[in-house]
Amino acid sequence: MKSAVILFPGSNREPDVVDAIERSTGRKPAIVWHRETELPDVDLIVLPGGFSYGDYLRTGAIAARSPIMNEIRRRAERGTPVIGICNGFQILCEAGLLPGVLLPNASLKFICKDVYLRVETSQSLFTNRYATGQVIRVPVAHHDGNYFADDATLDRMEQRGQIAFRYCDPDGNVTPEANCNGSARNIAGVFNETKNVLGLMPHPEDATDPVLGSVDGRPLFDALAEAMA
Amino acid sequence: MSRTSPTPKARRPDDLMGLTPEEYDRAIAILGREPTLTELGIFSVMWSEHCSYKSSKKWLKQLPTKAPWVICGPGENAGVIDIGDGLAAVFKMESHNHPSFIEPYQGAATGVGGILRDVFTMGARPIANMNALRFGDPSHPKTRHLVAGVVAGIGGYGNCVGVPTVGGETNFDPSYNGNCLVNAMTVGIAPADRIFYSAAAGPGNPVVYVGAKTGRDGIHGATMASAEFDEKSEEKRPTVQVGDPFTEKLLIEACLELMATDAIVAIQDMGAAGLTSSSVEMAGKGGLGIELDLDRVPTREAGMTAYEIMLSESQERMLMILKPGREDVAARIFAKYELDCAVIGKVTTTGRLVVKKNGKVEADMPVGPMVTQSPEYDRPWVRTPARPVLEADAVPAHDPGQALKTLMASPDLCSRRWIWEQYDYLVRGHTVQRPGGDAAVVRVPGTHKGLAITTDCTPRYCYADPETGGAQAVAETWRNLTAVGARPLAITDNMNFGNPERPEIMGQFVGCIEGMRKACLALDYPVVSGNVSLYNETQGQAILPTPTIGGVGVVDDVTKTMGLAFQRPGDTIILIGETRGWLGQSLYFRELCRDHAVAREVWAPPPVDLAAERRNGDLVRALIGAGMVSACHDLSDGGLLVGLAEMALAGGFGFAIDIADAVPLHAFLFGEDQGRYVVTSADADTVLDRARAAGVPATVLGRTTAEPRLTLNGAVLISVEELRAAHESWLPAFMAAP
Amino acid sequence: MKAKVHVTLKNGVLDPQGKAIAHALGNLGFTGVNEVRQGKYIELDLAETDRAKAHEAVKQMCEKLLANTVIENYAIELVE
Amino acid sequence: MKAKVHVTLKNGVLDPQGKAIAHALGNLGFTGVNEVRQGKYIELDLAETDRAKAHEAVKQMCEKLLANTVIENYAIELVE
Ligand SMILES: Nc1ncnc2c1ncn2[C@@H]1O[C@H](COP(=O)(O)OP(=O)(O)O)[C@@H](O)[C@H]1O
Ligand SMILES: [Mg+2]
Repeated sequence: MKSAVILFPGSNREPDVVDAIERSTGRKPAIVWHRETELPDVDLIVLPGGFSYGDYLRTGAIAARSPIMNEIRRRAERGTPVIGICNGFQILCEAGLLPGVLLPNASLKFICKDVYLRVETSQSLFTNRYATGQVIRVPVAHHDGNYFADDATLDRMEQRGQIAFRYCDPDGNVTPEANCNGSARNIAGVFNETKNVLGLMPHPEDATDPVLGSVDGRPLFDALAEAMA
Repeated sequence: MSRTSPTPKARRPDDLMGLTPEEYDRAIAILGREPTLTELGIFSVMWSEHCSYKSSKKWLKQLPTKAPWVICGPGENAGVIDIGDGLAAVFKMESHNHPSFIEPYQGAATGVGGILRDVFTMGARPIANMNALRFGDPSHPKTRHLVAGVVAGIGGYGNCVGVPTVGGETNFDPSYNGNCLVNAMTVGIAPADRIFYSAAAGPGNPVVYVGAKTGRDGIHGATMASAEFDEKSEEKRPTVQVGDPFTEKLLIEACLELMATDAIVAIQDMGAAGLTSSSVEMAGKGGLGIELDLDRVPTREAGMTAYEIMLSESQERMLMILKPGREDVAARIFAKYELDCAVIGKVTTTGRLVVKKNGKVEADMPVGPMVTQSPEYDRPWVRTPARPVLEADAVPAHDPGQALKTLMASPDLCSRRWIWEQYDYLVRGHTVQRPGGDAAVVRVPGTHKGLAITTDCTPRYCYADPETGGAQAVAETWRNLTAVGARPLAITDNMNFGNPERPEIMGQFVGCIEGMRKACLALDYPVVSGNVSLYNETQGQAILPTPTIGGVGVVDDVTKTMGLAFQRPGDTIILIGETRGWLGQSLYFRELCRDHAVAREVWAPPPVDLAAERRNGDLVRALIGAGMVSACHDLSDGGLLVGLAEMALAGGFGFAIDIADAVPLHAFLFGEDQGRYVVTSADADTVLDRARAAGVPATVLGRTTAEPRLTLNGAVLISVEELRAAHESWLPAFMAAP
Repeated sequence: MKAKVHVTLKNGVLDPQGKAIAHALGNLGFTGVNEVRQGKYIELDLAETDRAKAHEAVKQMCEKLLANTVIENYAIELVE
Repeated sequence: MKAKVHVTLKNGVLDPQGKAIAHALGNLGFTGVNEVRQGKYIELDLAETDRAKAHEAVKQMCEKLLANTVIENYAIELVE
């Protein structure tokens, strides 16, 4: 699988996702600076976590206007899988590639901890190595992960199966206590309509190595590796 | 140097900017004339306590700084040690106490920014941050506000630059009511043969400024850090510096990218006293001169004077000396990251710092004498009086279950989760031991090695007996590193004390240094970097002496690092080390015996037997290395029962122990005897054999249990769940209160 | 010319910051605060001297960057 | 009564956000933006109907919570 990780000024979790991709595919992704206007021929585009432009103004806002984003939009429209993790998710929302926005956590505090996620659908090239309803444990680390969209949008997304992950308790119950940041309907990750673009706040890439505590994020990268093999 | 100084007294200006009259006269002697305003400002910051270490230098020299693995000891921006595989660990700790008290968020944030720069200046990529915090009494009206701001600031900066904050420590004591302590530590990794230093070289070489623009931030921050607080401190508020972690992140990447070329001759961050200290230090170390043209310094505000530019403490800036002709390489890299980069001067052979603005010479001063003749004081000091020993029998015995619950929910022993969950302790994907254990462990990228990192100090011990307290702080870091299976290699320190002009405070400093020295020697554990923060005092009320120690060690196989969580039921619980039941200065005594008559006395802290410390630790490390141990925890604050409770909470299992009555039970359970560990093992006989062979006391206490309960001599003390609720709730509840 | 831009959340959009402020004010003993909304206030110092042109430019800046028009409104005010 | 509060950084205090916005505007092709400063704009809906009392209350809120008076200024405006 050939993949590219986009680097924005202030990206900081690119080593994590580079390592995760290498663990699943045996190949290192290309690193592409945000000022580029073209992408190499790749099967997967990754927008990593971090604080692009310090998250100043609005999270992801300034990065979403980077030169490379036009090319990413074109590729996404042509069906290339795109995954945005954390800051990458925020950028995809700001760029209009995914519905909704990410507001400051309800606590207004940064939060770093392991959370449980319920996989809402195995029907996607990102999640087909999970079972629908499966509970996984992965970390979150963000200040602005409070997913918001209006009810009409959320209803439409639910109908179309665009919800990828929800925050839940260890038994898979989607409860207010399990909602670590105040997200609408406990949403942790969403797809675009054609389900080739995924954005999520948690960090599956930080759960791909046994020495780091969990490997529950591994199937996501394995699924991509297999699909693009 | 000219000795024909004019009769200085008559000419002294009213405001000596913090210099004493004698220091001012010395400046005149060095210059051979009166200083200009800019020169006076430069003398004032260079000779401030913060930059010159004038009260502490004499004593710091006593600390051991050498070992075969030390690549660079104190004196550079950070210490450097060899960790094998061609790699070096680069680390240092620094205080940002005064700024954090004035503006906790920005003060703490810029503290993190400053220590990061000290480390990447040396060519290292920062891989971990630590933070050691001391706040006032929880009931003091400012405490909550300071905790909230400091923690948010440390997180806000570290999270954004993408360096994981993997641990630290947090204490509360009324002595910090008017002076909180914020000590930040950074650890980085560099190729051992590619360390960058700050000595200027090559006359004619360009002096290059990179990073953020210069504004009127924090002018005289270094002198502020060297003065006692009083009501007038309020007026100094506009000197608050605002951190820009986004710019720092770009600066890290740009500097590391430039360091990968051969362009850099020397590099130095602009920390306290900004352009002044960076240029003076670079010139001083190289025995050369530097000429600066301030018109070329990128400024954020119009009309800045030479004085302001030289003394600004704007953040996220670096000064470099490049090889001739390499300016373009630097310019290209810094342009990519949209950072300023300007040639602002050159290296000269004159040995003088010459500063020009608008074509006019604003300062022209000999660097050598300014550095070598900087004031150095042998301040009078008195030894802290010896304290009486508190006999266990004189201390009331409380119900152990109740006492444990009270202690585990007390400000100094409760869970710090509320703090560390605001820190990104995982970013970059190498955090093997997260906050909550004895030491953090971070994998060294590209290897199977791990770096173990901890910070420790027990200020109440240091207050009661500075020498014992100093030794204890060093020993505790060594013990914490050992408990995760690491080989302790070296320390950095942050000496936080009150006003050194008071002999009893100076005596605390001297005593702590002596204790640290002995511990470093006994444990083969040199000091490679450090920082001194004095005048932590408000209206005559000094903080407890707080020599914070940051320890670093190596784990050869990161998959084998040890944690404190009970792993399974049925393991044997073994206590390593000798227990005499020392209750003087214990938390049991402080938290549970407040109203007792003996509470009025200052009792001696637990003694530190360095030979036993070493013997016990070497055994524990060997046991972990041999795979004989399933969990390990060192014993410190709170004593044995608290340590066991922490292991139970972390693992979610219970324990059942039986304790014969060697010393009074409450003293055995809560005494804070040093040099001890608890280990669990499936092979107790072998552990005991090895201990016997090593001459180390080892006692079987009992077993881990599936039932999540703590059982002592057949009686249930408390359930794991009840204990967890007590342990986890204090800090969030405290912070949620209005 | 100076432009003052107010960016505010549209009605119905969750405002975690406003909510947190309201809550904190209550905790501090301030009563009678029915609602709090937090927005941004951005001041731009412009080289442009023509009012109409400046307004148009700032409008473009708002549309393209300063506001997320899916959830935010903006208002522009020009001062000499 | 409604209160509109502007919280802005004091003169000379570094504004990383404003700096980044100015930079981004430049990258997007907007020229002639000399400086950008970002502040907060807070709207409070108050039960109080007495102007003087409302002003005093909001002033207290600013001092205690809404503004960090070490580095920020605030301005209060009341509207019926
Ligand atoms: N300010 C802080 N930031 C991050 N972690 C902290 C902080 N304070 C305490 N901790 C973590 O909480 C745990 C307990 O701290 P402490 O009681 O000081 O440990 P020890 O007694 O082993 O030195 C440690 O893992 C420590 O790293
Ligand atoms: Mg410990």
